[in-house]
Amino acid sequence: MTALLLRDLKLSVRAGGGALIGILFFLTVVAVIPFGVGPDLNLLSRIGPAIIWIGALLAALLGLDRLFQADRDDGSLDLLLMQEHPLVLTVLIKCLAHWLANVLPLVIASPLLGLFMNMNEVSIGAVMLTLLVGSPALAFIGAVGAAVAVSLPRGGLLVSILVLPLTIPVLIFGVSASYAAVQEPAPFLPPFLILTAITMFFAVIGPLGAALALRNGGD
Amino acid sequence: MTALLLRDLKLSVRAGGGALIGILFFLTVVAVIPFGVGPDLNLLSRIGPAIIWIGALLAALLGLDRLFQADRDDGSLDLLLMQEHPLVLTVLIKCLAHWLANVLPLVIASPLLGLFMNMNEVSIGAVMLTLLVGSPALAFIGAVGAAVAVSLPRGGLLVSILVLPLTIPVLIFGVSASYAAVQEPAPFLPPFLILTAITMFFAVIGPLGAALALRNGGD
Amino acid sequence: MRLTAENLSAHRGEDLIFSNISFDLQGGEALVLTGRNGSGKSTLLRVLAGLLKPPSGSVHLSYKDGRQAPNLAEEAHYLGHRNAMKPELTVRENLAFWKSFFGDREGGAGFSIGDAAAMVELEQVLHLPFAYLSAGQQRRMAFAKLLVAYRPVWILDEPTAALDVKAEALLASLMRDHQSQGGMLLAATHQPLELLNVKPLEMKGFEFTAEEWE
Amino acid sequence: MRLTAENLSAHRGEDLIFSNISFDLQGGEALVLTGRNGSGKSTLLRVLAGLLKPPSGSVHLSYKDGRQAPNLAEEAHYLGHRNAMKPELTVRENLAFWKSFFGDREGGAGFSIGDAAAMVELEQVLHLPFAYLSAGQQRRMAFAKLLVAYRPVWILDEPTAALDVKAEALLASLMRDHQSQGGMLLAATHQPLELLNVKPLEMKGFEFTAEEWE
Amino acid sequence: MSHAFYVYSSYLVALAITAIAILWTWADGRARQRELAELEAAGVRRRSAAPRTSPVENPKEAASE
Amino acid sequence: MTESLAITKFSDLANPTRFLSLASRLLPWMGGATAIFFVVGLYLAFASEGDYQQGETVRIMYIHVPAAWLSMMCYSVMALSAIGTLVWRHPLADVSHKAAAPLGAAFTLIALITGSLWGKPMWGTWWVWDARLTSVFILFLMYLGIIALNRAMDDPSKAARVSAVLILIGFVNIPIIKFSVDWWNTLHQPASVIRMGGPTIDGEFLRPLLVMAIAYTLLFFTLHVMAIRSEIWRRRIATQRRVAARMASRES
Ligand code: HEM
Ligand SMILES: Nc1ncnc2c1ncn2[C@@H]1O[C@H](COP(=O)(O)OP(=O)(O)OP(=O)(O)O)[C@@H](O)[C@H]1O
Ligand SMILES: Nc1ncnc2c1ncn2[C@@H]1O[C@H](COP(=O)(O)OP(=O)(O)OP(=O)(O)O)[C@@H](O)[C@H]1O
Ligand SMILES: [Mg+2]
Ligand SMILES: [Mg+2]
Repeated sequence: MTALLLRDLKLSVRAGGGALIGILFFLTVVAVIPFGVGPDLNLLSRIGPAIIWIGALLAALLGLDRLFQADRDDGSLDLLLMQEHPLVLTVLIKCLAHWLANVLPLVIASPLLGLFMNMNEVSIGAVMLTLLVGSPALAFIGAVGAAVAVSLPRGGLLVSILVLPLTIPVLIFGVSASYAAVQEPAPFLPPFLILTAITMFFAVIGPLGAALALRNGGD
Repeated sequence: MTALLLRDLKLSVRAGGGALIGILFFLTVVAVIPFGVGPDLNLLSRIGPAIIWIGALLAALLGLDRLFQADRDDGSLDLLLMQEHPLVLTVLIKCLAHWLANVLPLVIASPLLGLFMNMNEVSIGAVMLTLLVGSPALAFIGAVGAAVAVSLPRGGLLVSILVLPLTIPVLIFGVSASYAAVQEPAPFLPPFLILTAITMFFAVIGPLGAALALRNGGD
Repeated sequence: MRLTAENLSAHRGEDLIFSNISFDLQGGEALVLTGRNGSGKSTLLRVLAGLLKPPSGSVHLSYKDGRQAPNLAEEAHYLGHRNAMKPELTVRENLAFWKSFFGDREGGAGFSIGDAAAMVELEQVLHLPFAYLSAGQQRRMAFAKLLVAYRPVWILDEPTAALDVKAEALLASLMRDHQSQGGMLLAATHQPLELLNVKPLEMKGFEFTAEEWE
Repeated sequence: MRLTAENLSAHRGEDLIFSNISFDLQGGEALVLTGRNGSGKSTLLRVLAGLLKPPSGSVHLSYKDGRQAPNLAEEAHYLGHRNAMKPELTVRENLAFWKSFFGDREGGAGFSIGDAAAMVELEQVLHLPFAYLSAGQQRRMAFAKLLVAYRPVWILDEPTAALDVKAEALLASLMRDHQSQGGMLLAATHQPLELLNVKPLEMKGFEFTAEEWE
Repeated sequence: MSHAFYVYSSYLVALAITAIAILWTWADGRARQRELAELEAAGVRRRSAAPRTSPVENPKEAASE
Repeated sequence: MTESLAITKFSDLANPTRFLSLASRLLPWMGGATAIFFVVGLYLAFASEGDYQQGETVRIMYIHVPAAWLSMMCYSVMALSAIGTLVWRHPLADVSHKAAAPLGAAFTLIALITGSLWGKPMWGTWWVWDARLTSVFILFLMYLGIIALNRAMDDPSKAARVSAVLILIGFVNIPIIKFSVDWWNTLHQPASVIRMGGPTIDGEFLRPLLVMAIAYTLLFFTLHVMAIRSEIWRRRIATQRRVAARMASRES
C-alpha cells in the first residue's frame, strides 16, 4: 500500500515537476485575480479567502477526473482490482496521493498568497486551517466522480453533475469559517466543526462509493 | 477539416461532458464569491464582471491540457501530423472545437450569472460581448500549453502555469472594457478594440506556436 | 492444486459471448484458448481473473492439501492486452512497485528485479522510462512482472504479441519452467506456443443474444 | 512511382539507433523490415512517415511520370502500434472521420466504409463503439482505415499483431492487392508475411551514442 | 523605520541572491568536473579523445585541424 | 569551403570543445573585470549624494534598476538562443537558454525584492498590482515555468526545442514590461535612462548607475558562460555513462 502511495506521488511529481508546481500554479491564479478586480487592497483582502479556496478547488479538480482513467488505460486498474487489499483502502490511498501531491502544497503556500492578497494574520491562519481540514473532502468527492467516469465510457456528464455540486457545501463552510475567524460577531467554531464533519463523512462515503463503482463498472 | 471539428465536438460532448463541467465550475465560483464579499449587493455588482471573467478563464483551463494528449495516446496525433493540411489550420480547428464545446456555453450562461451578481442589463451585455470576443484568445493561448504538454508524459498543472501568465492581458482588457461600458467617463471602444486585437494576435501566434511545439516535441 | 470451472458464461453488452464452459486443470497443466478474433478468449480470461462477473457458473481453486482458496484472482497473475506499466516511470520503478504491491503468495517466492529482467534478457534497459522501450521490449518487461512476485496461476492474454522469434521461444521456456514447478497456465494465443500438458479449448464465439427479454 | 532513401540515420534520446540506411523501391514492391525487438524497425518507419526528423539522410518519392512528390508523409498511410481510433466513437464514425479527413490522393480512390469493413470481414460490428471490439477486431478496423482513403504508399508497423490465422491471411491478401495495383509497402513484422516482390531489410539495432557533446 | 534600513536590507538581499547564484553555478561546475574525473579514473573515456582508430571520426574536429 | 569565413568562424566557436577551451581562457578575465566594476560601482553608489526628494533610498536604485534591466536582457538572450535552437538546431543554443533561465530568475527576484523595499518608503506599500510590477512578476513566473519544464523532460534535445517555443511565445511579455509605464499610468517611475531623446536623469546618479549596470552585465555573462560549461560537462557525463552501460551489457 505504501508502494502505491509512493508510486502515485512519484507519478505526479515526475511528470509535472513536483510540489513546486502546485505552488506556482496557485501563485499564477492569485496573480491573475487583481487584474480582474483591480488593485483595491481592501477589496482584495475581503475576497482573499474565497479566492484561495477557489484556487484550491481548481487545483484539486485539475487532473482529478483522470485519477483512475490513467490506470485503466494502461491496464494497471485490472491488477489493482484483482488484489484483495480491500479496494476501499486502495481508493483511499490514491485519493491521499492526489491530495498530497496537488493540494497540500497549496495549503502550505496559502500564507504567502494571503500576504499577496493583503490579508491579516488571523485571516491567513484561518484559511490555512480550513484548507487543511476541508480540502481532503474535495479529493474524496472527486474520487467518486473519477470512478464513475472510468466505469461508464460516456459518464462525463454524470461526473460533473455528481462532483461539482457536492463540493459546494465544502467550499461554503470553508469560506464562511475563514470569515468567521475575522469578523467579530460570527463564531468560528460551528462552521469549522461542520467542515470537519463533512470531510470525515466524505472520507468514508467517497472511497466506498468509488470502490463500488469500480467493482461494478469493469469490463 | 469540418470532419475534424465535428469529431472533436462529438468527443467532448460524448466523453468529457465538456460544456457542463465548465458551467458547473463557473457556477461554483460565482456561488462562493458572495460569501466572501458578504451581502453587500452594491459591491457584488461592482466586482461582478471581474468575477465572471475570472471564472471563465479558470473554466476554460479545465480539460485544456488534454487538447492533444488524448490524440497522442491513441496514435491519432501521428496521422494528424502527417497530413499537409497546414498543421496550423488543424490546431486552429481543434482550438475552435474546444472553445465551442467548453467555453461558448459559459458565454451563453453568463447573463444568468450576471443576474446572480446583481449586475444591470448594460453591464451584463458588456460582459457577454467581451467574453464572446475575448475568450477565444484563451483557447489559442491554451493550445500552446497543450502542445508543450504533449511532449510531457502528463501535463496537468504545469500547463496551466505556462499558460496563465499569457492570459493576463486578455483578462485586463476584457474586464476594463466591461467596466467602461457602465462607468461613464471611461470609453468602451478602446479597450474593446484592443481586446479584439489581442484575440486576433493570439489566433495567429497561438496555433503557430502550438504547431511548432507539436512538430518538435514528437517522437 | 486444482482449478475447476463449471458452466461459465459471459455477457458483453446484451450479447451472450459464450456459455456452458467447464474445465478442470491440475498444477503443471496449461489451458490454451484458441479461436477467431472476437470469439471470447479475452472475455473468458477476464471472467477467470474476476474482472467480469459471469451471469452463471463458478470457479474453484483448491490448494495441494485440499484447502479451498478463497479467490482465484488473488492466486493469479493476469497479463492482459495492455501492459499495466507506467510510461513515465523507469522499468525498474515499475517492477519494484508491482513486486511490493503484489507480494508473494504461499508456495513460492518472486525473483529479484535484476534477475527477472535478466530472464527476459533486458537488463540493460532497466533504467529507461518504460515509454522509451520498443513494443516488444515493453511486452517482455510486462512479462517480467509475473516473475517478480510469485503466483501459482498465470492468466495470459496473447503473451507473445509483438515479440521477435527468439523472445517468443524465451518466454515459452519461462512458462514451461513455471509449469514444471507446479504452476498453472491459462493462455489465449494465436501463435502455437510450446507448453507442457496442454489442454486445448477452442472458443467458437458468439452464442446467442441474452434471453432475459424473451 | 519510386521511393529512394539515402543514408538515413536516427537518434532516440542521445542514442544513435541506426545509420546509413539506404534503399530504393519501385511501385508494386515491398520493403519488409525484420530484426530483434528494439532493433529500430518502428523508429525507421516513423522516420519515413516524417514523424521523427533524421539527423542525416533524405527520402525522395517520385510519381510514375517522373515528377517529384513534395513529401512522402502525404502520399502514405501509416499504421503504427496504436490504432488511431477513438474508443468513444463507433467504428463507423471513426472510419467516416478518417475518410473525410484523409481524402484521396491522385492515382486511386478509397472504398466506401461498408466495403472496407466487408473487406476485413467485420461489417457486423460497424455500429459498436470502437472500445467494445476485441483486440484483433480493433486491429482489423485500424487496417480498414487504410482502405477508405487512397494512398500509394503504406507504412505498416506489425500490421498483423493480435490477428488470428485467417485474418492474417486476409490482410496479407489485401496488401498484395494493393501491390498489384502499383502500390508500395513498407512493413515491419515478426511473422512471415506473404507479399509480392519483397525486398528484405534486417535491422541490427543500436549503433552508438551521439557525438555532439564530445 | 529609517530609510537606511531599506537601503541596507535591499543591498543585503541583492548580495545574498547574487552570492547564491554564484556559489550554485560554481559548485555545479565543480561537481561535474569531479564526475568527469571519476569517469576518467574508472576507465571510461571519450571516444574522440581516445586514440583514433578511423581517421575521420569527428568530422568537425578533423576539418578544423 | 563553400561557406563564408564568418560562418566557419562561428561554427568553430560554437563547437562545444572549442567553446570549452575558449571559456577556460576567458573566465578569469571576466571574473576579474566583474569584481573591479562592482568595487567601483559600490564605491560610487555610497560616495554620491542622496536625492533631495528620495533621500537615502535613491541608493536602492543602483541595484534595483540594473537588476531589472538584466532580468529583461537575460530573457532576450534566451529568446535569441531559442531561435538558434529552432532554426539552426545548434546544440550550444539548447544549452545556452537552459543555462540562462535560473540566472534570469535570480535577477528578476532581486529586482522584485529591492523594488518592494523601495516601494515601502516611497509609495507606502510593499506591493501594488500595477502593470509594471505585475508584468515583472509574470516574468519571474515564466522563468520558473521554463525551469520546471526543462526539469520535467528527460530527453534534453526535445526539452530544448519545446522550451524554445515557449520562450519565444513568452517574449510578448518583454515589451509589456518595458512600455507598461507608458501605456498605463502607474505608480512606477517612467523610463529616464533608456529612452528616446537621451537620459533625463542627473549625471550625479547616472554615473554609479551605469557602472553598476556594466558590473551586473559582466556578472551575468560570467555566470552564463560558467553555467553553459557545466551543462556541457553534464551532457558529456550522461553520454559517457550511457556508452559505458552499453559496452558493459554487450560484453556480458
Ligand atoms: C517590486 C517593485 C518594482 C518592480 C518589479 C520594478 C521593476 C522595474 C523595471 C522592470 C525597471 C526597468 C524599466 C526599463 O528599463 O524601462 C525598473 C526601473 C526603474 N524603477 Fe522599478 N520596480 C519596482 C519598484 C520601484 C520603486 C518603488 C521605485 C522608486 C520609487 C522604482 C524606481 C525605478 C526607477 C527610477 C527605474 C529606472 C527607470 C529608467 O530610468 O528607465 N522601482 N523597475
Ligand atoms: N459492450 C459490448 N457490447 C457488445 N459486444 C461486445 C461488447 N464488448 C465486447 N463485445 C464483443 O465481445 C466479443 C468477444 O471479445 P474478446 O475480446 O473476448 O475476443 P477475443 O477472443 O479475445 O478476440 P481477439 O483474438 O481479437 O483478442 C467480441 O466479438 C466483441 O465485439
Ligand atoms: N528516448 C529514448 N532514449 C533512449 N533509447 C530509446 C528512446 N526511445 C526509444 N529508445 C530505444 O530505441 C530502440 C528502437 O526502438 P524501436 O521501437 O524502433 O524498435 P523495434 O525494432 O520497433 O522493436 P519491436 O520489434 O519491439 O517493435 C529501442 O532499443 C528503444 O529502447
Ligand atoms: Mg483478446
Ligand atoms: Mg516496433
